[in-house]
Parts: sequence; structure tokens; C-alpha cells
Amino acid sequence: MTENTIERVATSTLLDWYEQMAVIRGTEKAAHDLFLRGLVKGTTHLAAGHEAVAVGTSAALRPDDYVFATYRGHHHAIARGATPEGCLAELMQKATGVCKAKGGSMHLTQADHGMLGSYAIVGAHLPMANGAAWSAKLRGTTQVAVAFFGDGATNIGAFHEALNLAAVWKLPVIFVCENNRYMEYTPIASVTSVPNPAADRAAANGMPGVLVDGNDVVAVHDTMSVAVERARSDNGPTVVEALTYRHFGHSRTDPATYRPPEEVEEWMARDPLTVARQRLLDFGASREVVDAADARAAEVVASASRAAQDAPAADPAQAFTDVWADGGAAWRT
Amino acid sequence: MTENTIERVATSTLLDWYEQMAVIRGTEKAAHDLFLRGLVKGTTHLAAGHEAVAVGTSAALRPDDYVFATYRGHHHAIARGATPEGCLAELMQKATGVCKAKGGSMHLTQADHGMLGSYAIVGAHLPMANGAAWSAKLRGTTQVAVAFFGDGATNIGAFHEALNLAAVWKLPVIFVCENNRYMEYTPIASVTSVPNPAADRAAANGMPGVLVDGNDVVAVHDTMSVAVERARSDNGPTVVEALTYRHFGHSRTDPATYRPPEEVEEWMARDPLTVARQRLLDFGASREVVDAADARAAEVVASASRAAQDAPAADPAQAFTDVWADGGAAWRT
Amino acid sequence: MADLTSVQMTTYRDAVADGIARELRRDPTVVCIGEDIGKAGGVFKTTVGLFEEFGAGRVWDTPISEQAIMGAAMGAAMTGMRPVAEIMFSDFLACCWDYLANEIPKARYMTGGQLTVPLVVRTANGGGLGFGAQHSQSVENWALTVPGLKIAAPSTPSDVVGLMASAIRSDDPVVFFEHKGLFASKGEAAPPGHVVPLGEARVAREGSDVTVVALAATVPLALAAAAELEGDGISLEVIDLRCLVPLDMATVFGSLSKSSRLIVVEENPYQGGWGATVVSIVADEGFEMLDAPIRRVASENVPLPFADALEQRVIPTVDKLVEAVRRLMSY
Amino acid sequence: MADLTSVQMTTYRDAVADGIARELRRDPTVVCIGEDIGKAGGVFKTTVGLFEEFGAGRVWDTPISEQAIMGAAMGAAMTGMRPVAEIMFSDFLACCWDYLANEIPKARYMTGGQLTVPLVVRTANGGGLGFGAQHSQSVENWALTVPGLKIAAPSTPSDVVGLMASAIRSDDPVVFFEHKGLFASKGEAAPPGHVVPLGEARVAREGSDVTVVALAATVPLALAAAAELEGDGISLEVIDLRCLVPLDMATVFGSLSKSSRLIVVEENPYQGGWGATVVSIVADEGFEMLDAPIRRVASENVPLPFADALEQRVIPTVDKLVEAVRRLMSY
Ligand SMILES: Cc1ncc(C[n+]2csc(CCOP(=O)(O)OP(=O)(O)O)c2C)c(N)n1
Ligand SMILES: Cc1ncc(C[n+]2csc(CCOP(=O)(O)OP(=O)(O)O)c2C)c(N)n1
Ligand SMILES: [Mg+2]
Ligand SMILES: [Mg+2]
Repeated sequence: MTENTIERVATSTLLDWYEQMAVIRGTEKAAHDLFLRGLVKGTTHLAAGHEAVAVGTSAALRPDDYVFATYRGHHHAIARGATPEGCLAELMQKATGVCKAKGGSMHLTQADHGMLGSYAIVGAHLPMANGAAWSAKLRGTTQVAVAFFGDGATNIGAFHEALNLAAVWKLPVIFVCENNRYMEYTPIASVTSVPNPAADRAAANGMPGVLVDGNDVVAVHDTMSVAVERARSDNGPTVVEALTYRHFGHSRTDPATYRPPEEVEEWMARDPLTVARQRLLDFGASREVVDAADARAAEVVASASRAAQDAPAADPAQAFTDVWADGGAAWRT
Repeated sequence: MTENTIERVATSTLLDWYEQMAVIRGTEKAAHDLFLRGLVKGTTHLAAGHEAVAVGTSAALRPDDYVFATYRGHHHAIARGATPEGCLAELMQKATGVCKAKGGSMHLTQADHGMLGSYAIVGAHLPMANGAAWSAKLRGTTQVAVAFFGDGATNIGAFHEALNLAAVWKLPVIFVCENNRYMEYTPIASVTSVPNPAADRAAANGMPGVLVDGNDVVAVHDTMSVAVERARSDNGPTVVEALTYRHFGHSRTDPATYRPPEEVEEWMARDPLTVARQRLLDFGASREVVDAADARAAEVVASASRAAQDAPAADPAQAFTDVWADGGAAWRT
Repeated sequence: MADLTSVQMTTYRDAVADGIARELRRDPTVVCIGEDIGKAGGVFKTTVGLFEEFGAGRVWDTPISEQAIMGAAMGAAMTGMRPVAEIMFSDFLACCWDYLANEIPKARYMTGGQLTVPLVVRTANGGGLGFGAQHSQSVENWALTVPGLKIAAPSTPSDVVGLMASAIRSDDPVVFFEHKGLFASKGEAAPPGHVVPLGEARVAREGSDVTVVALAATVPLALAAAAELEGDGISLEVIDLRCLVPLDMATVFGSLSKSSRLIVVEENPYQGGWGATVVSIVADEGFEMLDAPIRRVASENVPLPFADALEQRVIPTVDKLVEAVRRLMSY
Repeated sequence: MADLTSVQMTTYRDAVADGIARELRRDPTVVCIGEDIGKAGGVFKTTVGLFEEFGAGRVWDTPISEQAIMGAAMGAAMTGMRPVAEIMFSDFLACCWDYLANEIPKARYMTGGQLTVPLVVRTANGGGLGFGAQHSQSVENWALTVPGLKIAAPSTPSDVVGLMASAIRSDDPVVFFEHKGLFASKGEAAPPGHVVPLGEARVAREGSDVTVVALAATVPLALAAAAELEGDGISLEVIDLRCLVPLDMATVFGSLSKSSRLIVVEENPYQGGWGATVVSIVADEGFEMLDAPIRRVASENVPLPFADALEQRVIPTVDKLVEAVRRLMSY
């Protein structure tokens, strides 16, 4: 399939994906730097290393499709149209943050682009993705919904309930596991009863389960395209398990010393940006063209970071808005 | 295997199982009659039709093994040593009830026989059975734990979490699904993504899943013996799905009109008592011997029912005991 | 006295189905989801007729998957639907508590207002029927611990319909507690177009000596106590809160300004019960209105026992309230 | 003044691991279970060293399966073990709420005393660290809604150790709330054999004008307010409840008999917060002791916002308490 793919994807398309990935990578690095400078508060879970999953999937979706992500969701927010500036501003507690600085890193959301939120309770959003898919079916649109989640999420009850209902109702939903081999610090293999935590559970709920190289944006795109087509044509849900790796620790306080150095090295060599860059060169793209994409991405991120830093701090009065749909927070007379 | 079995089980053993099943059946009928006479209060979920699962399993267990049941658990309580009198007294709100009339039909328990409770929140007790099995492992006994549950319970999250942990920790636990084809009133097939709701999910958690004729006490015994042996020799958990049928509706208020008459007829013809009786006769047991077992069972039940009716009503003061291990209910100074 | 010939009576149980049906007719985005709610008409027969009238496209039977139910409702609510999800017994809210505690009430806030979650969670609440420890709890106080949920708990058939209309039309998530002990009770049927706004208490009976604040099944209980105490010349004002959030303290204070004496009667356990929140507001803002201690008649702090005689010791009863009123009057 | 040279100081965080380790040493039936608690030493580093000292047979890493964790702990507790289960953030109690609400606290009662469930559920509770809506809640009030659970929430390192000993030795289930905001705080280390009984409040500071009832992180907050108000000549008596169940009202009433003024400072939201239960007891039994309204300084009734400046508006602060005391003193 990879062979076919290489012929099918236009170089310009791949270059575009590459640039999107570079923007995400740059934003994650900026977040890390700003954290080290004390400008990013709270906790962050960087997705550097996971970019191909986000970009490859987004490329297979329609603008009106829905996605749901986890606390490790910066990449999905950006891939679906949130600006690096809006994301960094959110992390820096600025009024211009995508969630008005009320959500923070773990809850990036860009609803007007169908990015219906990042959820920080493991597994909770899989059933929500069902709900969006069910709604699409009820309203007779052909939208699909995607839930992204980690390997660790496959051992929680909501995962099982979501898969079963999706299959029974033949919902246009795709469950995309970003298997990065670890929960927080514990290797997933040490607490999971099957080798492929997501894909190996698909059959238990009567749906296909597919493994894909999550560091190859083209492979992700192609695999997702099949799953999306299946969902859109009312043939039901799919589990996709993308094998990938995170470049940073679990969260900002984690140096990730529990990972064997050889393993880290091996995966770093398969950095999704490296893989895509190599493929671009193989396609005949010039080094200059690829470098130019890098430069554009760097400029986008740099100006986003500046703008976010310059933005006004969140207004404390916002603590009392947005509880209710009327905008307020009144709970009694 | 059935062939082998027929040779292996002694007639006297099968007669004993038959009599136990007859006692359970009689107790369920008594509960039903007492309910119609207004003497049994609250709700009841009769297990008539499921007797072979309880008796066949108990026969495969050691007295010090653990079992956990659902709100439909009279048969398991009795098979594990609760007396029909204690159970009927519980249902009739008598001081002599197995739970002092504080639990009721849904919570029959006989802890001193390893029957560690009946639980009325679907699925909740599967993880508890893991806990008892884990404890056995920690204490270095070779006890095993069994969780009985319905087909409906296989779609709840706790089921999945329990199976995964049991497999990862290789716990001496057996998950026994009593698949009677319905949740309350909804056919399980209409809300489940695989044909065999329990057995088809075993592989997703790396353990064997076995189907068994749940109306054949010998088949249940043999299948369970294999699973118990596996668990006891530290080879891990098993899912056993026993196909069976309930003779009454879901609970006392349900006439079960949603079941096709042909289906009911077919299953009634395969009543576990009929199956066992026929096998006894095939073994060469005389009709008189089997009838005598029926008569003994009837007498046990009749005297249990009388004794339960004659027992004193539960003491209202018991409302304020047994919250804490010191016997009391004090929550403040 | 009302002209009884023209008043149509109905049960609380039928009012539930009626209330939902009216909204299903009004608004095509309303959709029902739950266990056994379709052909079976619900375990409590509170959805009887919906499947027949509206079909499988509007009334969805689910597996026993409380998390999947709530998640589906939530996802659909943020994408244009108005789901009405049934959790059979309120005790089972514990099986999907994450959705009620962490997801549904916070989605709007933590996205800075990007998401709207207009859904209703209906559930059968309360004890008194001998269902035991895991099927008898009153758990409206669980919902009260969570900012971001509206909470309705009607006591009459017409309030069921009127509050259901408001709940389903609300753009905020509403937890709707139907009391099991009231299903068979009768009352006036709701007129066409009947709507009761969320957050408006009702004076169920006027009186002057003691203000009794009640909710759901404790409303008829309080009215029965009021009738009994009338003979002693003690006049109770009974307030049916109808909602816990929004909480109509104005009506409570209005009553208290006459009576200067307050008793809250609730089915929640005393520890952590909703009455404590009402009392704490009065003990602060209404301190000067009070002529006597504030009392709560709540459930005892033990699990719900099975046997009727024990359960009556645990939950509030008319006798307990009458006794509490008498003691308060002799303060 | 204490002899500082002989007093050993430690952090609240280290005290947690110390408290558990002492019991692991004492009693072979004690066993730990939770996510990342083994080799990793816990996400909050509150189990550091346990895996190394006691090994994989006593300290068990689990999958992300909160229900499986609680169920395993419960099943083991009824069969001879004393499990100490960690639920990483208290918000995640929502993912296994059924076990805390319906199973663990009721097993003994509904079996007529046949089962005993001696387990501890430890969890990191509370806000103030910018963790946002799903990782910052104070949910001890959830546990308070459930009769049958004991509830501890220490505020100092030595209380962590002393209450941990009591919790693990208790034959009743105990929910043990460790406050995230206190992990880095320091205090005297607990002496060997240190045990603090469940249900005994501590007078953290003696005073005469206002009784301030606090818990966990609001204890140092109240002490800071007391220090600030001392300058104004206002004397606060600060009571650290230490447990919500058993609830030591005797100590509260003892203080109130001096002060006649009460403020409860809690991190729970005002609606449904534990302070309301304390207030309702005082508004009943202590009515005649009161010279002024009872006030609560609680969290606002909104989800926890991410940004620090917003979060400070929502949770109790020293300033808010100082202001509340001043207003009360001028009543
Ligand atoms: C229900 C629940 N339990 C525990 C946690 C704490 N937690 C946050 S992330 C995480 C690890 C998740 O691992 P995985 O699903 O593999 O995702 P990854 O972080 O690797 O992307 C854990 C245990 C949580 N947020 N929710
Ligand atoms: C979590 C939960 N959801 C719903 C219920 C209500 N309920 C009780 S029994 C039942 C059907 C269970 O079906 P199954 O597991 O097949 O067991 P059976 O009754 O057929 O023995 C349901 C839905 C419950 N008790 N717990
Ligand atoms: Mg992972
Ligand atoms: Mg069934």
C-alpha cells in the first residue's frame, strides 16, 4: 500500500502536510520554551512526535467533520484550524486564548472548525464522538466523527462501551489510538492483555481494527481515508491504531527516564518530520523547497509566539461567565 | 466431551445435583407464590431455568472458593450453602433472613460459604471477583473466584476493565456469563456487536472464551472444572458463556410478553431439570429414585417456607446497625 | 373549589411520557435514548407510547452502557440535537458520574463558551418502595455538588410536564429527577402548552407558623403533615422548591418573613443533603428573620435497608415531620 | 518554643509515602494498588520508595482502569487484605463512583454485617495549581453524600502519617484526601508509632472572637488569615476538622461556646459543600450560642478555570477569609 501511496500523493500535497507538521512541531517547542521561561503555567502534554497522526487524519477529513482529542491535543487543535497564536495564548493565560484561558492546555477547542474539544479524563470522549456521529446520522448529513486517544485509554471501560454502541448503531465514527507505548510512565505492554491495545479489541466489537505507521503522514492519510469512506458511506466504525512516540515526557514535569535510550533513539530516527522530509526528497522535491517550508513554519510560530506574549492577560471577571448558555453563572435568587 | 462426561459422572453425583436444582427450583416457585400472596415485598428476579449454571459450577468448586452473583442470585446463594429458609426469610423481611432483611432478594449473601454477595449494579462485581482472586494469590492459597453475570453485563465498562486486569495479573478468576438472551426486556442481540456477548470478547483480553450448554448441569460442571483447574494452577482467567433461559419474566412485574412463544417453548422443553432427569433415567436410575429426590426437595422447600413465614419480622432497630465494623452507625459527636 | 368535572386527572407516571411526547412533537431535534425505553415503554412505564408514535429514529434503545448513553447524549447535544437520556435508577448515575460531574457541566465553561450542551438526563429517584440499598437513593444532592448542572425534581403531574418542557428547551444541561414513589400518584393534567420555568418554587400551601421547604416526594409528605397539624391549630406554609438549581431562595425568604421558623424536609441523607445548603443560606442571610433553630428532617446517615419497617426508620415520614414541627413550635 | 534542633521537618508529600510505608512494614496484609505508583513512585511522588522497599508483591501498578482498581481493592478487602488504592486525581473518583457510592459503603450494611471492607482510597484533591476544570476539584463533599464512608483530609505532614495509620488499620472504608496544594508544604515529621484517631478535630490555633472551621488546604489559609487579623486585634480560633466522617462537632461547639461566631472555610463549591452540613448542625443545635449569622467562605459555583487569576477568584483565599471575618466582626 505504501508503494501505491507514494505514487498517489502529489508532491505539493505532501509538502503542505509537511509544513503543517512543522508548524505543530514548532508550536510544541515554543510551548516548551515558554514553559521553561515561566510563561506557560499549569500542566502541558506536548504532542511532538505525534504530528503525522493529526495531519494525516485531518487531510482525510472534510471541514465539517468532527474530532475529539485528549489533554495531549495541541496537534489536533492546530491540524483542525486552531491558530498557534490562539493555542499559545491559551497556555499563557491570555484573554486571546482559544478558550479565553478558562480551559488551558488540556482543553484546547476550536468548535467552529469541528474540533469539539480536548478532554482530560481518559476515555471519556470516545462516547462523545459516538454522539456526534449519531447526531450526523440523525440529521442526515454525511459527517463523520473521529476520537483520538492514547494506548492507555484502551483499558478503561468507556472505550469498550463506545466501541460496542458504535458497532450496534453502525455509527460514522473512527476510533484513532495514538499508541506511543506508554501511559504516563508505565509501559502499556505491562498492563495490557493484548499486544495491540486498540486494534486487537476491534473484533470484540465487530469492527475492523487496523494498525498503521503513525509516524508516516502518508500512511496515516491513506488508512484514515479508507476508514472515513467506510464511515461516510454508512458502513460503520473502524478502529485505527497508529504506532507513534512522544518526543518529550508525559507532561512538563516528566524527564521520561523510564524509556530505554535505544528505544528513544530508534523512534527519534523515525521522527515524522524526518520521514516526510525524506519522502519529499525521494519524490524529487528540492532541499530548498523543503527548507522554505520549514522557514515559513518557523515564521508562523515565531510571530504566533510574539503575538501571544503581547496579548492581554485573561480578565479575572471571565471566571463568572460561560457557565450557562445565557453567558452567566447565576445559580440562585 | 459430553460422551466422556456421561461415563465420568456417577449416577449418585448427578442425582445429588438434580436434587439441589430441584431445591432451587422449588425455592424460586415458593418465592413466586409468596409474592402472589403479598408476603414477599420489594422486587425479585427469579433464576428458575438457570439452576444448572449454579449447581454445575458449585460442584466444580472447593468450599473455600469465592463466588459473586447478581440481583438474580438466589440459585447461587443456595448452591453455595445458603438455606432456602434463610433466603425466603430475607425476601419476607424476617429477622432470620440471611442479611437480617437489610439486603433483600437482590443482595443475598452467605459469606461463611464464600458466597460474597449479590450485587444489583450491573457489572460492578466482576472487578470485585478479581479482587478476591488477587487476594487469594497474595495470601498464597489456591482459592479461585467466580463472577456470575448476565449477557447484558457484557456491554458495560466494568466488564472490560475486569477482563483486562484479570489477564494481566493472571488472576485465578472465572467470568461466567449466564446468557439468557435478554437484558430486562430488550433482546441482547439487538444491542450487542457480537453474537456471543461474553465468549466473543475473551480474545480481546487474551484469555480463552468457552460456550457451554447452560441447561446441562454436567456440561457446566465439566467446562467449569477445566476453567477452575486452569485458574487454580495459576494459568489465568477464563470466560465461560452458559446459554440458558429464564422461566419467569425479568422481575416480578414482568410477564415477559416480548419473548416469542416458540422460543419460550423450545427452552422450556430444555428445562435443566428435565435434561438432568432424562440423563438420570438414561444412566439407569429408576423413576422412583428420581421422584424420591423431587419429594425430598419439595419437603425441604415446604418446611423452609413454613419456617420463614413463622419467623419473627425484622427488628426496625436493625436499621441502625452494621454501618460500621463496630456494629454501629455513629457519624458524628 | 375547582370544577372537578372539567379537570382532567392523570398520573405522575403518564405525565412523564406526556411531557416528553409534547416536546418530541414540537421539535424534531429532540431524541430519546436509554435502556428498555423503546418498545418496552421503560422499566417504569414512563416512556409508554413514544416508540409507537415517534418510531425508532427518535426513541433509541441502548445496551447497558451508562457511559455510552451519556456520552452519546453529550456529543449529540453539542452538534445540534436535544437528547433526553434516561438513566433507569438514579443510583446508576454513579456508573456515568464522570459525565455528570466532569464533562457535561464543564464543557461550555472550559471552552470559553464554544460548546453548548442542551440535554436532559431523566432518572427515577428515591426510596420507600423496598428496593434496597442500590435502588432507593435520593441523589439530587450528588448533582448539587456540581456547578453547571440545572436540577429539577417535580412533585405533581402538571409540574412534570411543565418542567420537562423547560428542561428540554433549556440550552443548559438539566438533571431531571422523577420520584419512584410518586409515579402512581394522581393530579391535574397539564393544559396544552404548559411550561414551568426552571428555578421558580411554588407555594404548595399557604400558612403562617412554620415554613416547610420540600422537594419531590417530601411535598405530599409535608402537605399531609400540614393537614394533620391543622387540627392542632398549627399552620404550615409548604414550599415546593421544584428545582435545586436555579434555587429560588426569594420564595423561601418571602415565606420566612411571615413564619420566622424553618424546617427543611428532604430525602437526602442528613450528611451532605441539599437541605444543608438551603439552611446555610438562611443561617447567613436570614439570620435576623429567625425566631428558632433551623431544623432538617432528612434521611438517616445509613444505607437504605430493604425491609419496609427498617426503611421507614431511615427516610422522612409524615410522623417525623409532625413531631419536628411540634418540637419547633414549643421552642 | 520547640527545640528546633531536635525537630525533624518533612514535606506533606514525603509524609504520605512514610505513612504508607510504616503500615506496609507493620502488617503484611497491607498492599498498594494504583496507576504509576510502583517504579515511577506516583505521579505526585507520594509513593516514592515503596516499590523499592516492598517489591512488586506489595505495590501493584495498574492499567488506567479506575473501576478495576476499586473493585480489586474491594474484593481483596473482603477476603483478608487491607488494600490502599490510589485514584490519581480526586476528579477521577467520578470514573469509579459506583464503587464509592453504591458498593464499598453498603456491602457491610446490606449483608447484615457479613462483609467487612477495610480499605483506603487515597486521592490527590483540590485546586490552586492551574490544572483546570477536570483536575482541580475538591470533592470530599461527594464522599460526604454517602453514608458508610469515613473521610480524612489532613493538613500537616504529621497528621498525614497519623491519619494514614488509623485509616489503614480501620476496619471501615476510608477515603483519604491528600491536598495537591499542600504536597510541597513542610511541617514536623511524625514520631514513631504516631497515630491520629479518625474523627478528632484539632484546634490549630486558639482564639476567642471567631471560630473558623477549616479542612486540608484551608487550614494554613485560615492560619494565615488569623496572623493577619491579629494585627487588628481580632482573635481567630482555627479548627482543623481533619475528618468529615466521623465529624467532630463537639470540638466545634466547644469553640463556639467561647466565640459565638462561626465561619466555615472550605474549598468545595458553596452549593453542596461540606460546610453546609456543619452549618446546618450549628443552626439547629447551636442556635442559642450564636451572636451573628453563620458565614461560609467556599468556592464559587462555577467550574475551576485554568488561568491563575481566574482560579483565585473562584477558590477561597486568605483575603476572602480576612474580609469575611471583618464583616462578621462588624455585624
Ligand atoms: C480516568 C483517568 N485516569 C487517569 C488519568 C491520569 N492520566 C492522564 S494521562 C494518563 C496516561 C494516558 O496514557 P495514554 O492513554 O497512552 O495517552 P498518552 O498520554 O500516552 O498520549 C493518565 C494515567 C486521567 N486523566 N484520567
Ligand atoms: C448499571 C446498571 N444499569 C442498569 C440496571 C438495570 N437493570 C437491572 S437488570 C438489567 C438487565 C440485565 O440483563 P442481564 O445482564 O442479561 O442479566 P439478566 O437479568 O438477564 O439475568 C438491567 C438493565 C442496573 N441494575 N445496573
Ligand atoms: Mg500512551
Ligand atoms: Mg440476560
